[in-house]
Amino acid sequence: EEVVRIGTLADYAPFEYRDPSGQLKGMEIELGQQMCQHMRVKCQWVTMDFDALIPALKAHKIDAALAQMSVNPERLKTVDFSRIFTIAPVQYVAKGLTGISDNPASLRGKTVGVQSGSIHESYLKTRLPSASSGIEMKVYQGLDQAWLDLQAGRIQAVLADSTVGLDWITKEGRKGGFVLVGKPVSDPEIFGEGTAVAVRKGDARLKARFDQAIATVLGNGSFAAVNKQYFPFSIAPVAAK
Amino acid sequence: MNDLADYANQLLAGALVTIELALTSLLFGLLLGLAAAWAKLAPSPWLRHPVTLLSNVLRGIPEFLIILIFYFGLSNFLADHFDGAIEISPFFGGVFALSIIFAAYSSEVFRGAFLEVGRGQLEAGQAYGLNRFQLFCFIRLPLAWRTALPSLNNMWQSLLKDTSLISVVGLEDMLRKAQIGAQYTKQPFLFYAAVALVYLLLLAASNPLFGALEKSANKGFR
Amino acid sequence: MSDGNSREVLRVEDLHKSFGGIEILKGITLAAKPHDVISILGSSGSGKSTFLRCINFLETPDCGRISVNGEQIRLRQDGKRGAFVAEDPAQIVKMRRKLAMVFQQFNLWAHMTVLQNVMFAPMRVLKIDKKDAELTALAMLEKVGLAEKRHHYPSQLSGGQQQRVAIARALAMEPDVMLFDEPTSALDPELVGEVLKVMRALAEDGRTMLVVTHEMGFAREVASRVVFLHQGRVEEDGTPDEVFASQKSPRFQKFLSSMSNK
Amino acid sequence: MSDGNSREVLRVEDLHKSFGGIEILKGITLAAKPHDVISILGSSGSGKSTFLRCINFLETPDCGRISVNGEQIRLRQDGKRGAFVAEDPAQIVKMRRKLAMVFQQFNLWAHMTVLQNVMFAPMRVLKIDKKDAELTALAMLEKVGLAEKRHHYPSQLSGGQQQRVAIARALAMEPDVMLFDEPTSALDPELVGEVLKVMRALAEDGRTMLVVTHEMGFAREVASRVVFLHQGRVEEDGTPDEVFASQKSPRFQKFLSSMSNK
Amino acid sequence: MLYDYLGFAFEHGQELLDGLWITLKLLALSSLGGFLLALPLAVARVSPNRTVAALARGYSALFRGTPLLVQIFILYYGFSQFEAVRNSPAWFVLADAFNCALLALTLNIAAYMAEDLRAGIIGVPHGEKEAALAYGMGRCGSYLHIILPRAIGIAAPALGNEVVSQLKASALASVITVLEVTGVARRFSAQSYSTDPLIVAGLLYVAVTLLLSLLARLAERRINCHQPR
Ligand SMILES: Nc1ncnc2c1ncn2[C@@H]1O[C@H](COP(=O)(O)OP(=O)(O)OP(=O)(O)O)[C@@H](O)[C@H]1O
Ligand SMILES: Nc1ncnc2c1ncn2[C@@H]1O[C@H](COP(=O)(O)OP(=O)(O)OP(=O)(O)O)[C@@H](O)[C@H]1O
Ligand SMILES: [Mg+2]
Ligand SMILES: [Mg+2]
Repeated sequence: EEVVRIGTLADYAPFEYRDPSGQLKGMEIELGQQMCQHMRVKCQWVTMDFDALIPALKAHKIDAALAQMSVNPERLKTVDFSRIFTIAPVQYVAKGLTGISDNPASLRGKTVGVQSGSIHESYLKTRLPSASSGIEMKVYQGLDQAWLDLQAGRIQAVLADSTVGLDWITKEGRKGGFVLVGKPVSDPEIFGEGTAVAVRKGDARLKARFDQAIATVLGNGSFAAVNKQYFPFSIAPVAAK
Repeated sequence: MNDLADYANQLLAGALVTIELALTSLLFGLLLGLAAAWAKLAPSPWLRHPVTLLSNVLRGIPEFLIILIFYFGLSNFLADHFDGAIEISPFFGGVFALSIIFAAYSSEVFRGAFLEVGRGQLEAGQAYGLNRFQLFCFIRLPLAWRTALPSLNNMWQSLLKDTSLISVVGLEDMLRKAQIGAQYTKQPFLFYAAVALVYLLLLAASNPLFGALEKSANKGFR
Repeated sequence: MSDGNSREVLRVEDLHKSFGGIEILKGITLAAKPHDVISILGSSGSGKSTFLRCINFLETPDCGRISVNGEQIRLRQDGKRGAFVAEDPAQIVKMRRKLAMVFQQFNLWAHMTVLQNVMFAPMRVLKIDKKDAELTALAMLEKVGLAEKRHHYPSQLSGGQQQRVAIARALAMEPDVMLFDEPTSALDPELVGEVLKVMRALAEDGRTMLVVTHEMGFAREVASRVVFLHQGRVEEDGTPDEVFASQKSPRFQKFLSSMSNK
Repeated sequence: MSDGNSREVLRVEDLHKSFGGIEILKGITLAAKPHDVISILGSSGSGKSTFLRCINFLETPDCGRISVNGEQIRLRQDGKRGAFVAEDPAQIVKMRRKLAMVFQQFNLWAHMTVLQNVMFAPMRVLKIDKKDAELTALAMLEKVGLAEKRHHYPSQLSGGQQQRVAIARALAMEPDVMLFDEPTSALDPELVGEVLKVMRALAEDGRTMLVVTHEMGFAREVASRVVFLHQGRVEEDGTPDEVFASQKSPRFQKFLSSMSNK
Repeated sequence: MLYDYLGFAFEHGQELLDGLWITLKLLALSSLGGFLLALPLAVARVSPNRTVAALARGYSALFRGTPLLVQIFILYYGFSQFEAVRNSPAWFVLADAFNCALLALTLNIAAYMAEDLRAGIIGVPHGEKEAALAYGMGRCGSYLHIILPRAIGIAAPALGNEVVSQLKASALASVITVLEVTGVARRFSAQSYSTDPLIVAGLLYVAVTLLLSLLARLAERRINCHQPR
């Protein structure tokens, strides 16, 4: 039986994480498992840092990477991507009942945290520069730290994927009264195409098989079923509807 | 607190990886560092300058880059030249990188300690016909060991913590396990405090060992 | 070069050495046969220690030739800088095994006990069995009266005791040539007598000794030859009787006269 | 206790000291007045250096009393372990400023040049102006014949030169009491003469000196008193004439006899 | 390839230079502060007074024994969880990320340097310490003028090591939003999805390290000019 080694992360709940017994779990792991069944291959999951995924692909340490990796021109220079697998809505997280919503006016004079280099940072920078909007932006290495500062009151809101935001709220933020505020922010131009499975440059065969498998899980309803377990909203790519 | 108890086994497994990695790297790092220090003090400029430059460059590159370079660079190299028949495990790659980093730093410590060894003691060794190797093993090293030990303890403490850098290539050490648990449970303080405590315990356990080593190295000195 | 000198144990020719541009040894020539006890006199800073240290290459001479047992040490100039280095370091190591030295500052190995200090070189360099080395070492320590201090470290010894360990260490090597740099400076008169006795016995045994000393008694009574160094040159050289009687050099006269009116 | 002894510069009473359970000093009593030059004789390992080092508390005595200029150093027992420590460390520091010591191993500060070695303590401890300290230092170096080596580091000096720097360093402190531990061991006869001359001048100047030495000439001619230590006890004590003439102790007889038949 | 790096360096030169400036500020201030703190710590470490020695030992065990990341984290995020701290004067320091990073780095390097210096103090020949005492210098004076100057000379290479590794340790400041070189590079790297900025940052580190090594060697040679070569 053919083996496909899929690189992923161990610390990106709820997409992929280790439960207390050390088992890999998460939405992408579950769906990935199903896709492997459709491709009739044995999946071998390899966890590492996000930084190491592309080098590992190049060094033949893994054959594919499934880790909420967004498609963009820069990465396309070094790897190939399957068709789009997920698209997550983007939303503000803040304390409820403080009047903060997706309306930029409600954030005037407040500080918003974003993850360094993320699409959310680009969004604030280009669409709501602090000079005109009066919104201060604070950039974090990881969202974990942004949550801590949100709790400490150094910042008043965080702009992030609703998926990750919801995960934090369920586990920790709810106690402090934090919620997803307002409607998802929509800006296709900046928030881009979505995430996909990366394969080695030129590995057309594997790419085709993943395309096929993604189409299958999206089409036969298993994506939606798994999605429902994790989120109250859909993160399926729009085109697949 | 429950979150932490749930992840206890995971953390324990991580601690084992940490200890194994650190001890193996310590062994190779010490040997390499000694050799490098010896080269740095060699009379031949052809040996001295390249080794000095290399160790300075290695000290300059951020550690996680060194690990990426060695792990993937070496893999690529082997894959290109040996058909990928030789697979480097993350453990081996990690030990390799950590040893080299340890050596780059410890060679400076040893160099300083060697320079401080009384000239008279070395000359007595020379005058009695010890060859370079004997002089090094029996006179220079035991005398230098005394002043090198506290700084080596420093580096051992850094090494034990630096093992966490290996997680970049997927080896899950203690700190990494803690990050995983923290990310999942959103309880970073709990997890970080716990690993900090474990590190502290591990190192507190190694401190008396260094104390005993120092004591024996200082025998005969006032 | 070895034909006529086959019986020469040590031969030094035209030895020069400078430190930081100042010439300390200005061409010293000296030859020694078995049974020779050569006493080297000279005022402080005249280059006596430097001379001994050049003989076993602890300092590399600027120029000159040194042969031990008829075998000349090959030197070569190191690049344009002019410092001489050994052509073959192994040759120097081999040569040093035939020489033993007692340093002016003793230079005992601080991390070894007295016994270890004495048995170390015979064991490691001469590859003598550990048991035998220990026996010899103990005998030598007995000779200098320190057997019961054998498990002390050098830092726990008095000055004179350290000096005696250094002497025992040299004796244990049973070398062809012994270089002594003021071997009795820290000893009381009683012990000086003991040590001189030991040295006399060694000379009878056929060993060659070069002894830097300020003890005129030694120079007069034990030495077979006396050399007076002054400002890096040999000013007097001959048997004690000759040298002390004639006192050709005015410097040597002054050197000696100060003693009598002390 | 100070009434009758008001003119005593240094007083040591019943001094005991052991190392590792072995008693090295077994109750030594000694008093010194201005102009006194006390020569301490004794065989190697008899405890001479230990005695000097106890006087300025480089070793803390097991018991005994020490007073300098009539002021007694207060000691107290440290817990049950029994080692004595100073009650008031500042008192010891103050006392040490009145003593200067020439160590048997010189103990020059390796990171300072010769000049810095000599002017350092006067400048930092006695708070003498830098210019003045330098002038005094140069004068002292001149006295021991080392002015032109003032910018050398100790490691670049010969043994005798190091010893002379150590002497100059002690002289520059102009202390009440000078402790000399074999101050001429590394010197040639000519320099020994010079140094003795300097010491004689100091004594005339009213300073007190304790001199450990193996030079019988010095003991006979310069010392105002001779003390013979043997196995931690004072075996002879008196003016040189008395001591050398009577030779009460058989040990002292033996000690001296070895000299003559050397 | 090289062209890519150069292009990046030119394009974002200003930001990189700003980052480098912050890195150097962190490095210089923390190394200097740490060194000054390490001197008394090292002396305390060899003190005959057991309580003092134990306190100093505890300090180095604590700061060397826990990851710097955790120290920074606790200092910046940990204390801010408590209302009381946020209302105390300490908040002036703790509120600002740069100050927090500087404080953590300083406390941390001091623990390491204290150990290096202790090795130096042990290495000073006993006779030279005695000579200082015998000439009437108090404990303070002999440490200040004889023992510490010698100890610094002996420990110089090890101290150099600490400064070099501090350069890279300062990268952890990016975790608490301080935009030093690594912070800047990571940000660009995440934006452009390329590793070029990280490599450029690495090259910057190497360059600074080589410069530091050179300076350290020169300083060492100057301090140890008494050593026979
Ligand atoms: N490394 C050095 N650098 C500079 N000068 C030196 C060095 N070593 C020795 N000298 C000088 O060389 C001269 C001779 O030194 P040497 O040790 O040979 O004298 P010595 O005859 O043994 O004197 P002593 O009887 O005092 O031991 C001295 O003036 C000394 O200052
Ligand atoms: N730290 C120590 N530990 C153990 N024994 C010691 C220590 N220091 C000195 N001794 C012993 O104490 C005795 C006296 O030593 P001291 O240095 O006082 O002798 P000394 O009379 O000065 O001899 P010398 O003329 O050889 O210098 C010696 O037998 C020595 O071995
Ligand atoms: Mg000499
Ligand atoms: Mg003595």
